[in-house]
Amino acid sequence: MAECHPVAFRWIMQAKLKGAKLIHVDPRFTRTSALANTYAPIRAGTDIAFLGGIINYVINSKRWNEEPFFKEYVVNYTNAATIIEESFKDTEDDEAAGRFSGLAQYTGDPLNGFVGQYDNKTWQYKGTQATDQGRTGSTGQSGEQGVQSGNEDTNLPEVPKGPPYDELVKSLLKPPAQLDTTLKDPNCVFQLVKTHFSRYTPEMVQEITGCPKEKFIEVAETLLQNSGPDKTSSFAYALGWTQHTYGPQMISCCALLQLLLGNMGRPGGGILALRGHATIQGSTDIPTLYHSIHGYMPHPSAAKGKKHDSLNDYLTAETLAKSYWSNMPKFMVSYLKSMYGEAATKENDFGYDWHPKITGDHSHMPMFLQMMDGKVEGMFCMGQNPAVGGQNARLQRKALSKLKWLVVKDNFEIETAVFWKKGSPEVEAGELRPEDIQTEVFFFPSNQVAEMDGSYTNTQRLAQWHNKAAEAPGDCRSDMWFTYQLGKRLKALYANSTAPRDEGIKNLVWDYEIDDETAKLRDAELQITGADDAAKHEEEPEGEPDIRKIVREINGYQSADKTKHLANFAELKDDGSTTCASWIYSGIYPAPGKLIMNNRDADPALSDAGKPTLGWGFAWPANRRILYNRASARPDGTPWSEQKKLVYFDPNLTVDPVTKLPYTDLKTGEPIKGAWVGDDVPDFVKNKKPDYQPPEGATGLDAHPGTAPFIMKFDGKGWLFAPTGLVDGPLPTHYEPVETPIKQNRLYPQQLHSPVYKRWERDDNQYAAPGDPQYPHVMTTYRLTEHHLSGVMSRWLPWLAELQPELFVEIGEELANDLGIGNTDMVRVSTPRGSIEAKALVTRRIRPLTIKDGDTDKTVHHVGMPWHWGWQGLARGSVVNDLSSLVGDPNVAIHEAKAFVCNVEKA
Amino acid sequence: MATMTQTPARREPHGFFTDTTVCIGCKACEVACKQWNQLASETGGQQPLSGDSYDNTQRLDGMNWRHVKFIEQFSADPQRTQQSRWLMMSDVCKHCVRAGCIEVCPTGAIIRTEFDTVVIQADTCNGCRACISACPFGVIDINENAKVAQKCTLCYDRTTIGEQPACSKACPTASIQYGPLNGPNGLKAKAQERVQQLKEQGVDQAQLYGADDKIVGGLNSFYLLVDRPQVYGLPENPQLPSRNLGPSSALTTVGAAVMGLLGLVSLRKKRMDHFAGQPADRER
Amino acid sequence: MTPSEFFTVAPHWTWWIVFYFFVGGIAGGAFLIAALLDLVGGPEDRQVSRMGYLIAFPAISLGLIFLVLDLNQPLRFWHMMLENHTFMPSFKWYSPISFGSWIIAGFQAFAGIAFLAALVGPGDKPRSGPLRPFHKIVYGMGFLSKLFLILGSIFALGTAGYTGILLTVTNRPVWANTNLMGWLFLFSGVSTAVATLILLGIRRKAIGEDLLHRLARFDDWLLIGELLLIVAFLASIWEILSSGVLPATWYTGWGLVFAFVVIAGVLAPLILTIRSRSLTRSSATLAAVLVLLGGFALRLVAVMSSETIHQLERVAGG
Amino acid sequence: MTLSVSRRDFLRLGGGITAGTALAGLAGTGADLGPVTVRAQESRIKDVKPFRSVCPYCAVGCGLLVYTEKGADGKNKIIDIEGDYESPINRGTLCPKGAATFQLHVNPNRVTKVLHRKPGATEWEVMGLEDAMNRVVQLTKETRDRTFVEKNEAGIPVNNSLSIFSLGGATMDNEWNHIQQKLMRGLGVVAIENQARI
Repeated sequence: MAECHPVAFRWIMQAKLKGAKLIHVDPRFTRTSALANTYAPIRAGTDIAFLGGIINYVINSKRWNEEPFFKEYVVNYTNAATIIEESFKDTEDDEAAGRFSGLAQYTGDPLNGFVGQYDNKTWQYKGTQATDQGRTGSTGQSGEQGVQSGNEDTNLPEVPKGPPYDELVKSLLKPPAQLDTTLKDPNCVFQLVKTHFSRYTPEMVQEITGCPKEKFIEVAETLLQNSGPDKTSSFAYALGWTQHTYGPQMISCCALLQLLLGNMGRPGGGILALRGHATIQGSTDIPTLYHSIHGYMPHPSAAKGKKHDSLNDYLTAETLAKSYWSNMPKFMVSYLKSMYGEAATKENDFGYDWHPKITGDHSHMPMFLQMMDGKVEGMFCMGQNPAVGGQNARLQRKALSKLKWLVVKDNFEIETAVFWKKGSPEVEAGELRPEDIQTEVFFFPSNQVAEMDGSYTNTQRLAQWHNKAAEAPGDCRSDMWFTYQLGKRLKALYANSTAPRDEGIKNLVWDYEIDDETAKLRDAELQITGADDAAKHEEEPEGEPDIRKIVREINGYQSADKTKHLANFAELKDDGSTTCASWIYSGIYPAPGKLIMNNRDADPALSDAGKPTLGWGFAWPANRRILYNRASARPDGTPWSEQKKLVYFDPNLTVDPVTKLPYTDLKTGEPIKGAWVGDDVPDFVKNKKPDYQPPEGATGLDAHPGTAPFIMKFDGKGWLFAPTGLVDGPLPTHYEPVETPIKQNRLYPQQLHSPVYKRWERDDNQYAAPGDPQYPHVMTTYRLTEHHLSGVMSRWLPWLAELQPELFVEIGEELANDLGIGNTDMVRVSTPRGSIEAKALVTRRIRPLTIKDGDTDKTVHHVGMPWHWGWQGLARGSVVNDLSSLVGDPNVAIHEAKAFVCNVEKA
Repeated sequence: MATMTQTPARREPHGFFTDTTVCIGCKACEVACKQWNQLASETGGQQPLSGDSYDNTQRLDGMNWRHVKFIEQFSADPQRTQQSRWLMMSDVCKHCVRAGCIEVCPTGAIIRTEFDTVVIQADTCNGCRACISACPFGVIDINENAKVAQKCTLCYDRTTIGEQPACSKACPTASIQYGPLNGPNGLKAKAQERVQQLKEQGVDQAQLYGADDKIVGGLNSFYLLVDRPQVYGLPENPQLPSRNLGPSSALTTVGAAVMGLLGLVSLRKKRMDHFAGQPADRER
Repeated sequence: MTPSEFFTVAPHWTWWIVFYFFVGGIAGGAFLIAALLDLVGGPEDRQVSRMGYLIAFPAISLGLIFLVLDLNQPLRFWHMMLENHTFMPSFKWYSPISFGSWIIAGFQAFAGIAFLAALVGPGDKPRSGPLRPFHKIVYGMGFLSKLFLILGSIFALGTAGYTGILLTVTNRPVWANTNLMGWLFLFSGVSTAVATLILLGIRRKAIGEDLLHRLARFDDWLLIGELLLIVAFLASIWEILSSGVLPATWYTGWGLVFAFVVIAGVLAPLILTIRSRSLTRSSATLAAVLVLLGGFALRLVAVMSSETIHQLERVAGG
Repeated sequence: MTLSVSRRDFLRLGGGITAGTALAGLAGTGADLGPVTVRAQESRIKDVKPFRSVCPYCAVGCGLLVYTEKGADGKNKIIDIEGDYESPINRGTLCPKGAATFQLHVNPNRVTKVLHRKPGATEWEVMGLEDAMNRVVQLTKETRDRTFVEKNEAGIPVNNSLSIFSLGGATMDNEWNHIQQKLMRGLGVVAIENQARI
């Protein structure tokens, strides 16, 4: 965290100065470790063994079993008490086979790379069925993996057609889950979790991860002592967890642990993902990602096992009768209205049939394989540098040469834009000749952040507005300008096309022209904020779109009158009367002139006191800062403790402290007494009493009791056990990385790798065999504080380039001595994909780890390389990602560049 | 020599307290300093890897007024059990209470500001480089752009308009703190508290470097260290150059006197020879 | 504890400074000897003293040119003496370069006058012409001329000696560890001046036997002094030599040059001239050349041995 | 356009707007060691109202203040970018990358012309912005129309083209992400990806 998010680490240091314990678990001793109270070394790729060990330690500990808080939290707020189908088989069954029930051969499109496929019928809650959409848009669901859930209900009532869609939602109701709140039933989730992790003992953790047993126990004990009613512990992670063929399972293993420790939904608890780009959160919310459309709704799919043929089919497949997702029809219809505007009517399912469908896994890696096989002709590469950042970068650069045309937009002449030119590794090695490369390449120079208006959403879901301060030089244009002009000119060409396939583009709403309405929007802002920079009417470069109209479309407005912005997503309707691109962002622009993202009036002392600063920017949804914060109060609505008070139920409150309006029942109009209040926006129905019990046949949030904090899950509970949502198992299980230095998985001897992951074995993407003596060392890639990702925003800046001028390989002193390598000697690092040279940085910060391969001890050395360098820019070096491979996790097709194997020798 | 410029009202001495125990080696101070003072990068990132842990700046000079040091202290055993520590520290001009550079500067370019900090005036300095040889901490050097000696100015242009220096403002973990030095909530009081807190937590080597007057009269930019100063590359008993002025001048004057006598004695024409008219004992 | 001087940075005083020290020493020494010859020498010494005056001024002017060229801002050389914002004279008694600048300025004045006087030559009084007043000052005014020569000699000694003080008033290893640098530069400087006058005198046959003997004897005393000073100097920097911080190459490199200074620059000329009875012109010339070489080498090693010591990053420990 | 940054350029790089900010204009005296009046070099941000902005680097979202002055051409010129004291996220602090944001804007290595490479060419050529846009529009439409699939074999409408791939978005504004994914999906391009998956 101190390495790549130093300013976030500020608050960790403030906590440490107040006595907090900082634990850092990492294969390398980094700048974060330097400030940690406890540093635990770990073999790259074995985090589930480590976390599973803590779960096992916690469940069997005296404190967890005697302190009433833990059981009260787990029974009420998690699905620990839920009974699972008897037919469910855990990885421990059949002499620890290492597989769950329901594993089958994958028969779908080979391009999707699945090595196996689960059918999660046997993972369901006993006697009920969670529809297959666990609301995590994953390639498994929206992609090519047919995931049917629950017992085949053949006699489904004919699903009525909306709008309104209330009937449709009602038709999806399923019987409630069966519970055993004593947590004794052998098939209840708690017992399944207990047996699943029973063999993750401290000794096993040492044998798998190489972390000394005492150090592991110190970590587990510290976490346990610092959780409870008056104390919370929190986790922060980055791509060290994400980039594995079981990345999502690693992160859900942490969620499982934090639920057991009662840290979810509470101040100073939870899990914080430290994301790496200014608005990577924004680009997954407003997704330039193939598998989902706005607000985490799955992208309409025509893959086998998915029934999205019509809008009704889509809503039936993806809507949950219970939880806030019951409003899916409102979100989807409003989204379609934002796409096709007036042309989207009730009669034509709001233009659903014009909307494209995905037909499989169109993620980064498969697309580059398609490109390599000549099936992709054109590419837009906007502010990304796959020639350096892409896995198996040599394959990706060669694939680029198969394109007919490539449009790159960035600030500097990045490697991706000049893969064809002298200087690129392939051209230098003679593998490609510029004359043979037929790609037509365009480079459009870009504005930088202070040269345009716009917003970023940070890693805490906080959207903040950046105000334009100066003009960009020369032909640099904003990214908005490029896409707006592309759309405007394309629509002009399609204007009078009569072909049915052009209906979509013809009806696409593209009214972002700067006109007098723009001036009105800006003047409204001037009256409220008085900030002159916001109301600056300097003329924008010719052809620039009006960005406030785009924000209005994201926020949503009454379809009939654009000046009536939606206050928040509660106003969404499913009859087309409301237009809103992103339901989760609704509320960022509640009225002309009220650009909440540009709010900068929070009292900074609040953040010093660790309290949410609601007046600064806008955090979706509805400016809530800590999600599921109902869990920060006891089931009866009172705070768990005075120290950890956040949101609680005030039974005799009659007037809303924020809006100063009396609470009234919407349906009946009578005044109501009692509401949820606190330092954060409550993540709960405002006036629902803690002891509320849902009536029979209720849908949406009415179907949840007053003690259900997890309002997005259909059972309102935090999931220790995931019956659906993840395609590679309901419980996190330790498997070895695809390229591992050992031949046998210590926990599950017959199951070395995850039974379900994405593997693309081809001659230009070969994998090292497990325990391959040619590639004995564990390789991991990572980032440095001084550079930014593929180096585009740091290697061209002298002030940053001089701080870390050259690529280096971090090698432990022991390995360096074995290989006779001195500090700053040139070494060659090689993997089955390729080899590169770099200077060795010999250090004792990396230590050899002793693990077990089968029953024999084995010493494993880690080799680390920061991957920022490329052959362009001021600071130049080899492309480290030439070494990594194309391999993916089955849920989100993320690669495994955090843990693979390599060989090192003196160059 | 009286001068025409009048002396401003002296204000509370200000300076830096750098608590190295919370420094995360992120180098924000190095970049923020270069951004504010518009200092160019000598190599622009095209220099070789230093091989000295994550420190590729290597030292303070005319172009680098901030320099973050990395000191890896790990025991040789594979588990690094005896010692496992990575010290980091942001080095800067110490703005000494008794400044060696001011003592030797012949042109008056180096002055003492009303904040009791030390600043080199770029338009007065003629690059004689005496200050470089005099600085006990090796902080000053020639700025290739400006062709004069330069070093940290403690953001004299910012502090006069009430702004914080660029580096202390940028430091994420408040390892670099700026403010008045003395007084109940001055930096020195805070530093003492912090040392106390660390000692209670078992860091018994926690010490302040330059908070008292033992080191060249005290450092307006002083440090909290957890190891001997020379492990951080700081001299343990830095001296003022003027310590040698007296004895050196005295000995040289004695030498001159001896020289004079020797000259007189040796070169004196023999009186008798002169009067006697015989040539000196040329034949012998 | 590692000596603190190793944590400092070298000021890049290199060749210009070495040359300046060398010619500065000769200039100061030449004037001094010339003045002494005029004060206590005989009439036949006039030829050599005239040569002294003719050397002193050009030498110190050449030295000043080296100094100005060494500045990073040569055009601002006047900042040494005038404060550039107020144009008021600036004199810092505790800054060797500051009071050094005034000393050189003073000396240049004296040497300049003596030079102009020497142009005419000691003997005949110039009837008229611009040089007459100078000649009068140096040669013609009896007691006042003696006063002029004495004051000039003091500035000459200052010029030859202040450079040593300058090096000690720093924090650099070797320089700051001793206080003898001034005295050493003084003796070595005047010794090189004597050698220069002997060489010129012999070549221009302006030097009689007796004067040659007296100069040689003066030089012997200087060389003996230098020898003692060198021993004391080495003792004073023992802390640096024994610190174990310096690389072996430092010892072998500068040690060799230092040995040359001692053996060839001091001992050899001493041996050649100590038995003044058998002093021949050729041995005197050889001795003079050796003294000059030794003088230059001494300044080279004095400056460069410290200049080439890089800042010590840190001391392992903890 | 080869990278023409010679060593001299770097030296000037930082000095872009030096104009003596580094204490050029101060006076002083030579005589005593006491404090002296100095004509404090005017701080270039004195009485300047900054624009509020956000750091473009990582996802922590530190607040930035962008100070500008009127350039020779009358337009705003960026003279200083530093942390925003009032932001509860960073309280005025920054990391090295955030602190270097100024040099992301003021940097001679920035490309300021549209570059075009013909198939088989070995060098770039400079191209007009309008010509380049129209050429890209033409290529996009031609590829999309030729490879568009209306229905799959099962007769279900898919309306997509897998021959165009849109990559990027995590470093671009939310508003751009919206109109880019909207335009692509309007055209039927479904292969849309960004750095979230790398």
